[in-house]
Amino acid sequence: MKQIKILYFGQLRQARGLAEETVNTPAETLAELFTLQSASHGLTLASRHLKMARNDEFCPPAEALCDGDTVAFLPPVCGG
Amino acid sequence: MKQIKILYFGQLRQARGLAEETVNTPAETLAELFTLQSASHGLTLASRHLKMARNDEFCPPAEALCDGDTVAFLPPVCGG
Amino acid sequence: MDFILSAVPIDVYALRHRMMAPEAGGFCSFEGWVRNHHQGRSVNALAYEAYAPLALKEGRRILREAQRRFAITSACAEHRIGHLIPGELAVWVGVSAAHRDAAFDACRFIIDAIKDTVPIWKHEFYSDGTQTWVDPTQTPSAT
Amino acid sequence: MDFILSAVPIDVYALRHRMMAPEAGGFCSFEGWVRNHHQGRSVNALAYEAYAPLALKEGRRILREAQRRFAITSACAEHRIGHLIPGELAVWVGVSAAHRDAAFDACRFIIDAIKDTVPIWKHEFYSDGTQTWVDPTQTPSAT
Repeated sequence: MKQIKILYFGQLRQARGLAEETVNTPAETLAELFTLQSASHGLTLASRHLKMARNDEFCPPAEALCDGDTVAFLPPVCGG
Repeated sequence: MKQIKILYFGQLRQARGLAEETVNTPAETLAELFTLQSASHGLTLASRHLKMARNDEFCPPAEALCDGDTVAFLPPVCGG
Repeated sequence: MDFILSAVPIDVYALRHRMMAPEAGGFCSFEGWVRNHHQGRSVNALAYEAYAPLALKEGRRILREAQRRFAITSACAEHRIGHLIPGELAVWVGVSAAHRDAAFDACRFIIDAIKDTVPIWKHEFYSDGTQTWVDPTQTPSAT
Repeated sequence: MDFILSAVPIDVYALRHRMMAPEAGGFCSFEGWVRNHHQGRSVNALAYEAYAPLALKEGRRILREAQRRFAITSACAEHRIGHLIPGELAVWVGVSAAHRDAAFDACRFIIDAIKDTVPIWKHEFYSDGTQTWVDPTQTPSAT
Protein backbone atom coordinates (compact mmCIF):
# COMPACT_ATOMS: atom_id res chain seq x y z
CA MET A 1 0.00 0.00 0.00
CA LYS A 2 1.14 3.51 -0.85
CA GLN A 3 0.21 6.68 0.97
CA ILE A 4 -0.97 9.23 -1.61
CA LYS A 5 -2.25 12.75 -1.15
CA ILE A 6 -5.06 13.53 -3.61
CA LEU A 7 -6.12 17.03 -4.71
CA TYR A 8 -9.54 17.65 -6.27
CA PHE A 9 -10.51 20.71 -8.29
CA GLY A 10 -13.67 22.27 -9.73
CA GLN A 11 -16.52 19.85 -10.45
CA LEU A 12 -14.47 16.93 -9.00
CA ARG A 13 -13.93 18.80 -5.74
CA GLN A 14 -17.65 19.46 -5.60
CA ALA A 15 -18.47 15.81 -6.41
CA ARG A 16 -16.00 14.47 -3.83
CA GLY A 17 -17.08 17.07 -1.26
CA LEU A 18 -13.53 17.92 -0.26
CA ALA A 19 -10.46 19.59 -1.73
CA GLU A 20 -7.89 17.05 -0.62
CA GLU A 21 -7.47 13.80 1.23
CA THR A 22 -4.69 11.34 2.01
CA VAL A 23 -5.37 7.68 1.18
CA ASN A 24 -3.60 4.35 1.49
CA THR A 25 -4.09 2.64 -1.83
CA PRO A 26 -3.08 -0.52 -3.69
CA ALA A 27 -3.31 1.38 -7.02
CA GLU A 28 -0.23 0.98 -9.22
CA THR A 29 -0.89 3.96 -11.52
CA LEU A 30 -2.62 7.34 -11.42
CA ALA A 31 -5.37 5.96 -13.65
CA GLU A 32 -6.00 3.04 -11.27
CA LEU A 33 -6.18 5.46 -8.35
CA PHE A 34 -8.83 7.50 -10.13
CA THR A 35 -10.83 4.37 -10.97
CA LEU A 36 -10.81 3.31 -7.31
CA GLN A 37 -11.71 6.78 -6.00
CA SER A 38 -14.32 7.16 -8.69
CA ALA A 39 -15.97 3.86 -7.73
CA SER A 40 -15.88 4.66 -4.01
CA HIS A 41 -17.25 8.19 -4.29
CA GLY A 42 -19.34 8.25 -7.46
CA LEU A 43 -17.10 10.61 -9.42
CA THR A 44 -18.55 10.64 -12.94
CA LEU A 45 -16.11 12.59 -15.11
CA ALA A 46 -15.34 10.69 -18.34
CA SER A 47 -11.67 9.77 -18.38
CA ARG A 48 -11.18 11.24 -21.83
CA HIS A 49 -11.83 14.67 -20.28
CA LEU A 50 -9.63 14.11 -17.25
CA LYS A 51 -6.06 15.27 -16.89
CA MET A 52 -3.80 14.33 -14.02
CA ALA A 53 -0.81 15.77 -12.29
CA ARG A 54 1.77 14.29 -9.94
CA ASN A 55 3.81 16.45 -7.60
CA ASP A 56 2.68 19.63 -9.37
CA GLU A 57 3.53 18.47 -12.91
CA PHE A 58 1.18 17.19 -15.61
CA CYS A 59 1.50 13.41 -15.75
CA PRO A 60 0.19 10.65 -18.08
CA PRO A 61 -2.47 8.52 -16.29
CA ALA A 62 -0.49 5.34 -17.02
CA GLU A 63 2.49 6.43 -14.91
CA ALA A 64 3.34 4.49 -11.77
CA LEU A 65 2.48 5.85 -8.35
CA CYS A 66 5.17 6.17 -5.69
CA ASP A 67 4.60 6.22 -1.97
CA GLY A 68 4.33 9.84 -0.81
CA ASP A 69 3.18 11.24 -4.16
CA THR A 70 0.69 14.09 -4.39
CA VAL A 71 -1.78 13.42 -7.22
CA ALA A 72 -4.22 15.95 -8.66
CA PHE A 73 -7.33 15.12 -10.70
CA LEU A 74 -8.05 17.95 -13.13
CA PRO A 75 -11.43 18.34 -14.83
CA PRO A 76 -11.57 20.33 -18.11
CA VAL A 77 -10.06 23.76 -17.51
CA CYS A 78 -12.04 26.94 -18.05
CA GLY A 79 -9.82 29.95 -17.44
CA GLY A 80 -9.72 33.17 -19.42
CA MET B 1 -9.58 80.89 -64.91
CA LYS B 2 -10.71 79.31 -61.66
CA GLN B 3 -9.72 80.40 -58.19
CA ILE B 4 -8.55 77.33 -56.24
CA LYS B 5 -7.22 77.00 -52.72
CA ILE B 6 -4.43 74.42 -52.53
CA LEU B 7 -3.33 72.58 -49.36
CA TYR B 8 0.08 70.92 -49.13
CA PHE B 9 1.08 68.27 -46.58
CA GLY B 10 4.24 66.50 -45.42
CA GLN B 11 7.05 66.33 -47.95
CA LEU B 12 5.00 68.36 -50.47
CA ARG B 13 4.50 71.17 -47.95
CA GLN B 14 8.23 71.12 -47.32
CA ALA B 15 9.00 71.12 -51.07
CA ARG B 16 6.53 73.95 -51.80
CA GLY B 17 7.65 75.88 -48.71
CA LEU B 18 4.12 76.69 -47.62
CA ALA B 19 1.06 74.91 -46.27
CA GLU B 20 -1.54 76.56 -48.48
CA GLU B 21 -1.98 79.07 -51.26
CA THR B 22 -4.78 80.38 -53.46
CA VAL B 23 -4.14 80.35 -57.21
CA ASN B 24 -5.93 81.39 -60.38
CA THR B 25 -5.49 78.50 -62.76
CA PRO B 26 -6.57 77.37 -66.24
CA ALA B 27 -6.34 73.70 -65.11
CA GLU B 28 -9.45 71.67 -65.91
CA THR B 29 -8.78 68.78 -63.52
CA LEU B 30 -7.00 68.14 -60.22
CA ALA B 31 -4.28 66.25 -62.10
CA GLU B 32 -3.67 69.18 -64.43
CA LEU B 33 -3.44 71.51 -61.46
CA PHE B 34 -0.78 69.32 -59.86
CA THR B 35 1.18 69.17 -63.13
CA LEU B 36 1.17 72.96 -63.37
CA GLN B 37 2.12 73.50 -59.72
CA SER B 38 4.72 70.77 -59.95
CA ALA B 39 6.34 72.41 -63.00
CA SER B 40 6.30 75.88 -61.41
CA HIS B 41 7.69 74.82 -58.04
CA GLY B 42 9.76 71.73 -58.69
CA LEU B 43 7.53 69.31 -56.77
CA THR B 44 8.96 65.86 -57.49
CA LEU B 45 6.52 63.33 -56.04
CA ALA B 46 5.70 60.61 -58.58
CA SER B 47 2.02 60.79 -59.47
CA ARG B 48 1.50 57.08 -58.77
CA HIS B 49 2.23 57.85 -55.10
CA LEU B 50 0.04 60.94 -54.94
CA LYS B 51 -3.52 61.07 -53.68
CA MET B 52 -5.75 64.09 -53.97
CA ALA B 53 -8.73 65.49 -52.16
CA ARG B 54 -11.28 68.12 -53.09
CA ASN B 55 -13.30 69.95 -50.45
CA ASP B 56 -12.16 67.53 -47.73
CA GLU B 57 -13.05 64.33 -49.62
CA PHE B 58 -10.73 61.94 -51.45
CA CYS B 59 -11.09 62.63 -55.17
CA PRO B 60 -9.83 60.94 -58.37
CA PRO B 61 -7.18 63.12 -60.09
CA ALA B 62 -9.20 63.12 -63.34
CA GLU B 63 -12.15 64.95 -61.80
CA ALA B 64 -13.00 68.44 -63.02
CA LEU B 65 -12.11 71.49 -60.95
CA CYS B 66 -14.75 74.04 -60.05
CA ASP B 67 -14.15 77.65 -59.20
CA GLY B 68 -13.84 78.02 -55.44
CA ASP B 69 -12.70 74.43 -54.79
CA THR B 70 -10.18 73.57 -52.08
CA VAL B 71 -7.74 70.95 -53.36
CA ALA B 72 -5.28 68.97 -51.22
CA PHE B 73 -2.20 67.14 -52.54
CA LEU B 74 -1.46 64.15 -50.31
CA PRO B 75 1.91 62.38 -50.33
CA PRO B 76 2.05 58.75 -49.09
CA VAL B 77 0.56 58.60 -45.60
CA CYS B 78 2.57 57.38 -42.62
CA GLY B 79 0.37 57.32 -39.53
CA GLY B 80 0.32 54.68 -36.82
CA MET C 1 7.99 38.15 -18.80
CA ASP C 2 5.81 36.84 -16.01
CA PHE C 3 2.60 34.92 -15.36
CA ILE C 4 0.67 36.07 -12.31
CA LEU C 5 -2.33 34.72 -10.39
CA SER C 6 -4.06 37.43 -8.40
CA ALA C 7 -6.73 37.31 -5.71
CA VAL C 8 -7.24 41.09 -5.99
CA PRO C 9 -8.27 43.23 -9.01
CA ILE C 10 -5.70 43.27 -11.83
CA ASP C 11 -3.86 46.59 -12.11
CA VAL C 12 -3.82 46.98 -15.92
CA TYR C 13 -2.02 50.29 -15.73
CA ALA C 14 0.90 48.97 -13.71
CA LEU C 15 1.24 45.91 -15.97
CA ARG C 16 1.14 48.02 -19.14
CA HIS C 17 3.58 50.58 -17.80
CA ARG C 18 6.09 47.88 -16.88
CA MET C 19 6.15 46.64 -20.48
CA MET C 20 6.99 49.93 -22.15
CA ALA C 21 10.40 49.83 -23.80
CA PRO C 22 11.98 52.32 -26.18
CA GLU C 23 12.89 49.56 -28.66
CA ALA C 24 9.31 48.27 -28.85
CA GLY C 25 7.11 49.92 -31.46
CA GLY C 26 3.94 47.91 -31.02
CA PHE C 27 1.92 46.67 -28.08
CA CYS C 28 -1.11 44.38 -28.16
CA SER C 29 -3.21 43.47 -25.18
CA PHE C 30 -6.20 41.26 -24.60
CA GLU C 31 -8.60 41.44 -21.68
CA GLY C 32 -11.24 38.92 -20.72
CA TRP C 33 -14.11 40.60 -18.90
CA VAL C 34 -16.75 38.82 -16.83
CA ARG C 35 -19.96 38.90 -18.83
CA ASN C 36 -23.43 39.34 -17.39
CA HIS C 37 -24.73 36.37 -19.36
CA HIS C 38 -23.61 32.91 -20.47
CA GLN C 39 -25.58 30.76 -22.91
CA GLY C 40 -28.75 32.69 -22.32
CA ARG C 41 -28.50 32.67 -18.52
CA SER C 42 -28.03 35.81 -16.48
CA VAL C 43 -24.77 35.68 -14.49
CA ASN C 44 -24.61 37.37 -11.08
CA ALA C 45 -21.06 36.41 -10.14
CA LEU C 46 -18.38 33.82 -10.67
CA ALA C 47 -15.42 32.32 -8.92
CA TYR C 48 -12.13 31.22 -10.47
CA GLU C 49 -10.19 28.44 -8.76
CA ALA C 50 -6.61 27.57 -9.76
CA TYR C 51 -4.26 24.70 -9.05
CA ALA C 52 -1.73 27.40 -8.27
CA PRO C 53 1.66 25.65 -8.42
CA LEU C 54 0.89 23.99 -11.74
CA ALA C 55 -0.98 27.02 -13.16
CA LEU C 56 2.07 29.21 -12.56
CA LYS C 57 4.40 26.67 -14.19
CA GLU C 58 2.11 26.21 -17.17
CA GLY C 59 1.53 29.96 -17.56
CA ARG C 60 5.26 30.62 -17.57
CA ARG C 61 5.81 27.80 -20.06
CA ILE C 62 3.28 29.43 -22.41
CA LEU C 63 5.02 32.83 -22.14
CA ARG C 64 8.40 31.21 -22.84
CA GLU C 65 6.94 29.42 -25.84
CA ALA C 66 5.50 32.71 -27.17
CA GLN C 67 8.92 34.31 -26.78
CA ARG C 68 10.45 31.45 -28.74
CA ARG C 69 7.86 31.40 -31.53
CA PHE C 70 7.41 35.15 -32.14
CA ALA C 71 9.77 38.13 -32.43
CA ILE C 72 8.54 39.90 -29.33
CA THR C 73 10.16 42.20 -26.80
CA SER C 74 8.20 41.04 -23.78
CA ALA C 75 5.00 39.30 -22.73
CA CYS C 76 3.07 39.18 -19.50
CA ALA C 77 -0.22 37.69 -18.33
CA GLU C 78 -2.27 37.89 -15.17
CA HIS C 79 -5.34 35.84 -14.23
CA ARG C 80 -7.78 36.53 -11.42
CA ILE C 81 -8.76 33.93 -8.90
CA GLY C 82 -11.55 34.22 -6.34
CA HIS C 83 -14.94 35.88 -6.68
CA LEU C 84 -15.70 38.33 -9.51
CA ILE C 85 -18.80 40.17 -10.69
CA PRO C 86 -19.83 41.09 -14.25
CA GLY C 87 -17.64 43.81 -15.73
CA GLU C 88 -14.57 42.76 -13.74
CA LEU C 89 -11.35 41.83 -15.48
CA ALA C 90 -10.73 38.06 -15.40
CA VAL C 91 -7.53 37.86 -17.43
CA TRP C 92 -5.05 40.27 -19.02
CA VAL C 93 -2.40 39.49 -21.64
CA GLY C 94 0.08 42.05 -22.96
CA VAL C 95 2.79 41.71 -25.60
CA SER C 96 5.24 44.31 -26.87
CA ALA C 97 7.27 43.88 -30.06
CA ALA C 98 9.17 45.82 -32.68
CA HIS C 99 6.43 45.09 -35.22
CA ARG C 100 2.69 44.68 -34.89
CA ASP C 101 2.44 41.28 -36.61
CA ALA C 102 4.36 39.61 -33.81
CA ALA C 103 2.54 41.54 -31.09
CA PHE C 104 -0.91 40.46 -32.35
CA ASP C 105 0.09 36.87 -33.10
CA ALA C 106 1.82 36.30 -29.76
CA CYS C 107 -1.02 37.89 -27.78
CA ARG C 108 -3.53 35.64 -29.51
CA PHE C 109 -1.34 32.58 -29.01
CA ILE C 110 -1.01 33.28 -25.28
CA ILE C 111 -4.70 33.81 -24.53
CA ASP C 112 -5.64 30.72 -26.56
CA ALA C 113 -3.06 28.61 -24.72
CA ILE C 114 -4.12 29.94 -21.31
CA LYS C 115 -7.73 28.96 -22.01
CA ASP C 116 -6.63 25.60 -23.33
CA THR C 117 -4.19 24.29 -20.74
CA VAL C 118 -3.74 26.40 -17.59
CA PRO C 119 -5.44 24.59 -14.66
CA ILE C 120 -8.05 27.19 -13.75
CA TRP C 121 -11.77 26.48 -13.28
CA LYS C 122 -14.79 28.75 -13.39
CA HIS C 123 -17.82 28.47 -11.11
CA GLU C 124 -20.79 30.51 -12.31
CA PHE C 125 -23.60 31.82 -10.12
CA TYR C 126 -26.83 32.66 -11.94
CA SER C 127 -29.54 35.16 -11.10
CA ASP C 128 -32.06 32.29 -10.81
CA GLY C 129 -30.12 31.02 -7.78
CA THR C 130 -28.46 28.07 -9.54
CA GLN C 131 -24.72 27.62 -10.02
CA THR C 132 -22.36 25.38 -11.96
CA TRP C 133 -18.73 24.59 -12.67
CA VAL C 134 -18.44 25.52 -16.33
CA ASP C 135 -17.26 22.56 -18.38
CA PRO C 136 -16.26 23.53 -21.93
CA THR C 137 -16.40 19.86 -23.02
CA GLN C 138 -20.12 19.81 -22.17
CA THR C 139 -21.17 23.14 -23.69
CA PRO C 140 -20.18 25.31 -26.65
CA SER C 141 -17.45 27.61 -25.33
CA ALA C 142 -17.67 31.36 -25.01
CA THR C 143 -15.54 34.52 -25.26
CA MET D 1 -17.34 54.36 -31.65
CA ASP D 2 -15.13 57.35 -32.34
CA PHE D 3 -11.95 58.38 -34.09
CA ILE D 4 -9.97 61.11 -32.33
CA LEU D 5 -6.97 63.26 -33.27
CA SER D 6 -5.20 64.58 -30.21
CA ALA D 7 -2.51 67.22 -29.78
CA VAL D 8 -1.97 66.11 -26.16
CA PRO D 9 -0.96 62.71 -24.73
CA ILE D 10 -3.54 59.98 -25.27
CA ASP D 11 -5.35 58.98 -22.08
CA VAL D 12 -5.42 55.20 -22.50
CA TYR D 13 -7.19 54.67 -19.22
CA ALA D 14 -10.09 56.97 -20.05
CA LEU D 15 -10.48 55.39 -23.51
CA ARG D 16 -10.40 51.87 -22.13
CA HIS D 17 -12.81 52.65 -19.32
CA ARG D 18 -15.32 54.16 -21.74
CA MET D 19 -15.43 50.90 -23.70
CA MET D 20 -16.26 48.56 -20.85
CA ALA D 21 -19.69 47.02 -21.27
CA PRO D 22 -21.29 44.16 -19.33
CA GLU D 23 -22.25 42.34 -22.54
CA ALA D 24 -18.68 42.41 -23.89
CA GLY D 25 -16.49 39.49 -22.86
CA GLY D 26 -13.32 40.32 -24.76
CA PHE D 27 -11.31 43.45 -25.36
CA CYS D 28 -8.29 43.82 -27.64
CA SER D 29 -6.17 46.92 -27.91
CA PHE D 30 -3.19 47.92 -29.99
CA GLU D 31 -0.76 50.72 -29.20
CA GLY D 32 1.87 52.18 -31.48
CA TRP D 33 4.77 53.59 -29.49
CA VAL D 34 7.41 55.96 -30.81
CA ARG D 35 10.62 53.96 -31.20
CA ASN D 36 14.11 55.27 -30.51
CA HIS D 37 15.36 53.98 -33.85
CA HIS D 38 14.20 53.65 -37.46
CA GLN D 39 16.09 51.71 -40.12
CA GLY D 40 19.29 51.85 -38.13
CA ARG D 41 19.09 55.55 -37.33
CA SER D 42 18.68 56.89 -33.81
CA VAL D 43 15.44 58.88 -33.47
CA ASN D 44 15.32 61.86 -31.08
CA ALA D 45 11.78 63.00 -31.79
CA LEU D 46 9.06 63.06 -34.39
CA ALA D 47 6.09 65.12 -35.45
CA TYR D 48 2.78 63.88 -36.83
CA GLU D 49 0.83 66.14 -39.14
CA ALA D 50 -2.76 65.38 -40.18
CA TYR D 51 -5.14 66.71 -42.78
CA ALA D 52 -7.63 66.90 -39.95
CA PRO D 53 -11.06 67.16 -41.63
CA LEU D 54 -10.32 64.27 -43.98
CA ALA D 55 -8.44 62.21 -41.36
CA LEU D 56 -11.46 62.35 -39.07
CA LYS D 57 -13.83 61.33 -41.87
CA GLU D 58 -11.56 58.49 -42.98
CA GLY D 59 -10.95 57.30 -39.41
CA ARG D 60 -14.67 57.18 -38.73
CA ARG D 61 -15.28 55.36 -42.03
CA ILE D 62 -12.76 52.70 -40.95
CA LEU D 63 -14.45 52.24 -37.57
CA ARG D 64 -17.85 51.94 -39.26
CA GLU D 65 -16.44 49.37 -41.67
CA ALA D 66 -14.98 47.37 -38.76
CA GLN D 67 -18.39 47.43 -37.08
CA ARG D 68 -19.98 46.14 -40.28
CA ARG D 69 -17.40 43.41 -40.94
CA PHE D 70 -16.94 42.00 -37.43
CA ALA D 71 -19.27 41.09 -34.55
CA ILE D 72 -17.99 43.74 -32.17
CA THR D 73 -19.56 45.72 -29.36
CA SER D 74 -17.59 48.91 -29.87
CA ALA D 75 -14.39 50.27 -31.38
CA CYS D 76 -12.43 53.44 -30.81
CA ALA D 77 -9.14 54.87 -32.06
CA GLU D 78 -7.06 57.91 -31.19
CA HIS D 79 -4.00 59.24 -33.05
CA ARG D 80 -1.55 61.83 -31.80
CA ILE D 81 -0.55 64.84 -33.80
CA GLY D 82 2.26 67.26 -33.00
CA HIS D 83 5.66 66.52 -31.47
CA LEU D 84 6.43 63.22 -29.71
CA ILE D 85 9.52 61.65 -28.21
CA PRO D 86 10.55 57.98 -28.08
CA GLY D 87 8.37 55.96 -25.71
CA GLU D 88 5.31 58.15 -26.26
CA LEU D 89 2.07 56.69 -27.51
CA ALA D 90 1.40 57.57 -31.18
CA VAL D 91 -1.81 55.65 -31.78
CA TRP D 92 -4.29 53.61 -29.76
CA VAL D 93 -6.99 51.24 -31.04
CA GLY D 94 -9.44 49.41 -28.80
CA VAL D 95 -12.18 46.93 -29.67
CA SER D 96 -14.63 45.16 -27.38
CA ALA D 97 -16.68 42.16 -28.47
CA ALA D 98 -18.60 39.21 -27.12
CA HIS D 99 -15.90 36.85 -28.41
CA ARG D 100 -12.15 37.24 -28.77
CA ASP D 101 -11.95 36.30 -32.46
CA ALA D 102 -13.87 39.39 -33.47
CA ALA D 103 -11.99 41.62 -31.01
CA PHE D 104 -8.58 40.58 -32.37
CA ASP D 105 -9.61 40.64 -36.04
CA ALA D 106 -11.31 44.03 -35.86
CA CYS D 107 -8.42 45.59 -33.90
CA ARG D 108 -5.95 44.36 -36.51
CA PHE D 109 -8.17 45.54 -39.37
CA ILE D 110 -8.46 49.03 -37.87
CA ILE D 111 -4.75 49.64 -37.24
CA ASP D 112 -3.87 48.31 -40.70
CA ALA D 113 -6.45 50.57 -42.33
CA ILE D 114 -5.34 53.61 -40.32
CA LYS D 115 -1.75 53.12 -41.45
CA ASP D 116 -2.89 52.55 -45.01
CA THR D 117 -5.31 55.37 -45.71
CA VAL D 118 -5.74 58.00 -42.97
CA PRO D 119 -4.02 61.24 -44.11
CA ILE D 120 -1.37 61.55 -41.40
CA TRP D 121 2.34 62.14 -42.05
CA LYS D 122 5.40 61.53 -39.88
CA HIS D 123 8.43 63.80 -39.69
CA GLU D 124 11.42 62.14 -38.00
CA PHE D 125 14.27 64.00 -36.29
CA TYR D 126 17.49 61.99 -35.89
CA SER D 127 20.24 62.28 -33.32
CA ASP D 128 22.73 63.18 -36.09
CA GLY D 129 20.79 66.41 -36.66
CA THR D 130 19.07 65.33 -39.89
CA GLN D 131 15.34 64.98 -40.38
CA THR D 132 12.94 63.60 -42.97
CA TRP D 133 9.30 63.11 -43.83
CA VAL D 134 8.98 59.34 -43.71
CA ASP D 135 7.74 57.97 -47.04
CA PRO D 136 6.71 54.30 -46.84
CA THR D 137 6.83 54.05 -50.65
CA GLN D 138 10.54 54.87 -50.57
CA THR D 139 11.65 52.68 -47.67
CA PRO D 140 10.71 49.29 -46.21
CA SER D 141 8.02 50.10 -43.66
CA ALA D 142 8.25 49.53 -39.92
CA THR D 143 6.04 48.64 -36.95
